[in-house]
Amino acid sequence: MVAKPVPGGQVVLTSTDYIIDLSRKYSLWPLTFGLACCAIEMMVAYAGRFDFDRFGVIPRPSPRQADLLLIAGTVTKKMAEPIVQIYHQMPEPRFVMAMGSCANCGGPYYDSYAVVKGVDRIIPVDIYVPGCPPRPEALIYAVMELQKKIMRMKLERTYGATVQAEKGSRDLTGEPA
Amino acid sequence: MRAEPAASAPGGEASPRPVKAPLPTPVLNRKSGGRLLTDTRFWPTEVWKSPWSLPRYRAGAMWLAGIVLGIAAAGFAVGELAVWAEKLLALLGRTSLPPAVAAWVWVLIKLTCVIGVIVVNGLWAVWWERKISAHIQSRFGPMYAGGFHGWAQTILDSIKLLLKEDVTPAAADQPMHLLAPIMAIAPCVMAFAPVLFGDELAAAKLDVGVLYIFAFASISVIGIVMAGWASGNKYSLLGGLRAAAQIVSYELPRGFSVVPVIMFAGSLDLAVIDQAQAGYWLGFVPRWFVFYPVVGQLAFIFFLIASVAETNRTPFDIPEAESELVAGFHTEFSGIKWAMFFLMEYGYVLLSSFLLAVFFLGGGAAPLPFLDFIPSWIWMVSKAMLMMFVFLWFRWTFPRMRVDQLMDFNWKILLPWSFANIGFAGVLVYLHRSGWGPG
Amino acid sequence: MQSEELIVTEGGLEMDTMFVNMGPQHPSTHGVLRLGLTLAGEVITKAFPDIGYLHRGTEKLMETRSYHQCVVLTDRWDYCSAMTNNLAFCLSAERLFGTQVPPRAQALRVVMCELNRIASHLILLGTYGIDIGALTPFLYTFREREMILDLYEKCCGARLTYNYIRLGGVAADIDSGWVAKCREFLEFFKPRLDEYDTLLSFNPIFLARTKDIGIISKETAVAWGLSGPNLRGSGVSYDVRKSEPYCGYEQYDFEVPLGASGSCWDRYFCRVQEMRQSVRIVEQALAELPTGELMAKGVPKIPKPPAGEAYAHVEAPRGDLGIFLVSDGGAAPYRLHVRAPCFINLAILQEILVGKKVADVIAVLGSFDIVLGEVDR
Amino acid sequence: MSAGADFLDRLLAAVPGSQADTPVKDYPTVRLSAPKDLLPAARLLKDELGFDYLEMVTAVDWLGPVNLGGFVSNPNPNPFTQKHPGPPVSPVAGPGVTYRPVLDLLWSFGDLVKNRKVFLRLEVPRDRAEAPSLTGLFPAADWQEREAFDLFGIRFAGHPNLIKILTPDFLQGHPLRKDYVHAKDRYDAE
Repeated sequence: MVAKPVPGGQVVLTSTDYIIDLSRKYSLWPLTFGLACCAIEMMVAYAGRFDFDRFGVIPRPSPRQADLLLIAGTVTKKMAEPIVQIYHQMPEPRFVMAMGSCANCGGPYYDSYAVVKGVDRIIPVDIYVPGCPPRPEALIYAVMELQKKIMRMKLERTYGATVQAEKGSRDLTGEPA
Repeated sequence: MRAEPAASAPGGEASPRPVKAPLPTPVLNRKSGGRLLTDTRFWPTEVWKSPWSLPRYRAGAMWLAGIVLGIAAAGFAVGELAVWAEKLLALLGRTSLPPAVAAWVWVLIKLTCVIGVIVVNGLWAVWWERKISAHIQSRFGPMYAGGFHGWAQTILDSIKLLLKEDVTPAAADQPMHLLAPIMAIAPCVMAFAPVLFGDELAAAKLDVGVLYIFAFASISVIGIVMAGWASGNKYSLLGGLRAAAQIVSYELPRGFSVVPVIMFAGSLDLAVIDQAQAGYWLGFVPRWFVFYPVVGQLAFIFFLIASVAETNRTPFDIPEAESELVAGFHTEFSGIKWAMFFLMEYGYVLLSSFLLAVFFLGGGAAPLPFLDFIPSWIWMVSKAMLMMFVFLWFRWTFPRMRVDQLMDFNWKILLPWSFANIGFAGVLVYLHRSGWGPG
Repeated sequence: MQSEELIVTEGGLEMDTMFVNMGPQHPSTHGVLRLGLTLAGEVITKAFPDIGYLHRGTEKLMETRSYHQCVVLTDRWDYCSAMTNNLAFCLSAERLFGTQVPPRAQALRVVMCELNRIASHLILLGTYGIDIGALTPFLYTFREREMILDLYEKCCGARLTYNYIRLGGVAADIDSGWVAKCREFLEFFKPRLDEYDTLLSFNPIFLARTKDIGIISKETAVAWGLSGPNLRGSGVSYDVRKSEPYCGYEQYDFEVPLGASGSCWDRYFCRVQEMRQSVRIVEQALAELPTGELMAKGVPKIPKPPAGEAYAHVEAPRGDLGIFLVSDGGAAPYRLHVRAPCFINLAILQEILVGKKVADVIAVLGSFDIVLGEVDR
Repeated sequence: MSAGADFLDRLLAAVPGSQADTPVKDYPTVRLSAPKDLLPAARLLKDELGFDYLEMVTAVDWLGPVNLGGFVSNPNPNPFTQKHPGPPVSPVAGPGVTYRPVLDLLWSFGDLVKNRKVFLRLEVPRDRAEAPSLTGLFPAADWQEREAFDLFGIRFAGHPNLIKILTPDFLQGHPLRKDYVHAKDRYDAE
């Protein structure tokens, strides 16, 4: 039994939780899905110098086999509906990472007529990565934060972002509401 | 970034300027011995005399040597255990079990061994491929998943895949969607029956071994086409049809390139083929079929190319071409169903490398006379791993061929040449029969 | 656009077509481009590229931004080569103001833009290899690109969106260590280019996939308004650095590589040779780097240019990037139009893709090297 | 540009209602008087004068300073920052510029061989913005005219498929017009 100190109280993880979380933590398969400038920094994170493969992060082309939806770039209104469709095509447990200030809150296009001001208006988000574009090290740090969050998930609540949808994406502890 | 405070400027100058507060000492990178972060930036232009001068290079070499010796030591240990297998069989025989039940229990034991080999190979080959591809591409492969060099990476992958939600798309043909992975993996496991793991170490001693293997190996194409059709997705339909065209047409050169081997060995039984390659010419050249003058090399190359095409690997991986058809025939499969297709691919890679080892590299026979003391199954496994390395190495160096180029290559080059090769083999056998050919 | 009608192929065979959506999320559309392909078997009968999935309306936003703030938004057009976007906007605004940029700033602009051209072509080399199926060149080209990004970080602080070329000059100076580091990179990079030739350019399977695929004749290339390596791949020698030299390009001698037949391979190989020319330009520019100050005098905080119009265009890695700027004397540009080379190069796909196979679509699309940020602005 | 100016005189002579206009920062420009002059001028440029490279098709809306209703920024959820100060630069009318309800179209033709460039201009009333389409002569104009239609609402007569190209399907109105006011849709709610 492993007791994890977590903001807002203790979370007791049984050993099966620990093994399942460990397996989800080390095989986070993102979708090859780049929108704008952040996609180039994401590609650099997959490339040789900041190797994502060290964490077991391998880009998968099809949403059916992906666990992590990495929104790398500006979410425009014309692209919003396909993003929601892709999110619902991904099997549970799925996680969403908003990369870059355009995906977090609209960024430099805060007053544009064609941009959705932040991807959390359309799908629940687990991790926000600040920066425009964020450095590859920041992206890797965000993945490590997501891995810490996965380690706190309990068995009966093993779906990631969807849980947040009911309680708003700010609550990280996974405690019953 | 001037680290020293302004006060240390030369005293003589009348400094009307207020003394600035000294700059805070920068955060030093503890791990790299306190040097500034920017200095640790490493450019590949730094050329050093020789790699051996680097301590971490020597440490890596020591680790590698340790692992190889460990495997050899494990080989000896298991070698002794093989003796126990006879005692276990005898025990089964003497117990009060009726002979039929004893035979069935023995078949079950062999079956679990074969399935165990395929599954363990699935885990090992995926990890090995990710490490090989990483080091080919000048990066590290999985490093942190379970300790030293990410050894637990594929185990954790498979646990996660087991627990993924099993998505069956609405447009899919439900029963076919479920049946497709089964139809893909089952023939692969059955095809492993006559495969030789050592001199006499085979699950089933069939005198039509080669025919049996090729018959079952081509059933899984039905599973792939079923997957392509059942997932209701236009990309997977295209991928499935491409797979049907490619695998069926590459079955032919694969079969015909083995005919010279059968002509030399005189029988379809893998054990006989293996025995035919024991012994040495002129004392040190092993009598393997790959060293037969012209026929051996050609047959080896054709069989290798056809096997690469059979297992849908680059440069022939058009059925699941990542850049064209999103993920080919297994676009709509998630979780364990997708893992079945992955297991099938690596199962066929293992099967092809074992066949290459048996047919052409004298499975079980030591390359040099004085190395005979090492047990035969270690030679077989090491040759198979060598061949699997070639399969994995192809994937990261060749671009992908287009569908019609692939078909042209097969029907216009590979097949005619394998027929010609059978002709050369006939000439060789005739020369051998009339007294002075090789072998 | 579901068109499932029957078509009769030239062999008199009746085939029904299938509409495939190479949708906004596809591993090899280099971003969010949707290709509506009507397939008969594997052959394409009709292609309809649908763009706008990354349209952020920057031309509208710039009507309420001051000139210094607009430079920031220009980085996000062609995000693989942000330096040339800055340069195009600043040249057009300086023509409007009539300011004269000091010689050191001009030389620094040339050095930065040529390094950016190398970095942008390296991205193409890597991703085009992945499109054709060779996964390894991507890693090698990005390893070299990382070295260029280190150089940019040392002098302008950012890796991708530099905001380095400002109105009237350049934001920061380079120290002596930078020139030595840049020369070290150039020495390391030259043999790498020959390595890419053996690895990818002359690989028989790569040649078979790209040699005579997607051939564009000179007339169609000019009629469709292509520019940059796509135009020079068809043999039309039009390079803005030679035809209308800006920032002192007439001092450096370099050739303009031309393709032979306008096939995918020619467009690709034009870019590989252009990288060699860029290395030559950077070496010449670093050899006699003039000294002096970096910014022109008298550029106010909130510049209000006299009413008028200006057009300046620059040889961006993807083509002829032009900025048409209209000012009504106010603090913000009254109207700014971007002549985006990728947007115009992409239009030819409707005609080129007909009759090709699905695998050729990826080869042709990759050889055009489009960046969706510039296509949709 | 005096050396290449001979083509200007031939163009001005051939096209009736055209006269030389203030150059767009040292490129020769010709202002046409009526939409029907465009096709003959373009055909003349392409066939006789060798300008076979259409570079740019764009427009300028001279109605007046831009209406801030076209910019929509959602309220800042962070309660601690002060109220959003609005756009950084309030667009005030500059001196000496006459605003008029007109869309000023601009075509840019280039000659790659002799390295010359000429701009054609045409003023079109805002309410029924009509212009002939050049896709017959120059296929390059196809997408640029669709973009001008999408962002300005200029109907190009004779264009094969004049539909939206950049803005989302549910966006009402033409964004780059100065009097464009953004109608809130479901993504701009709350």
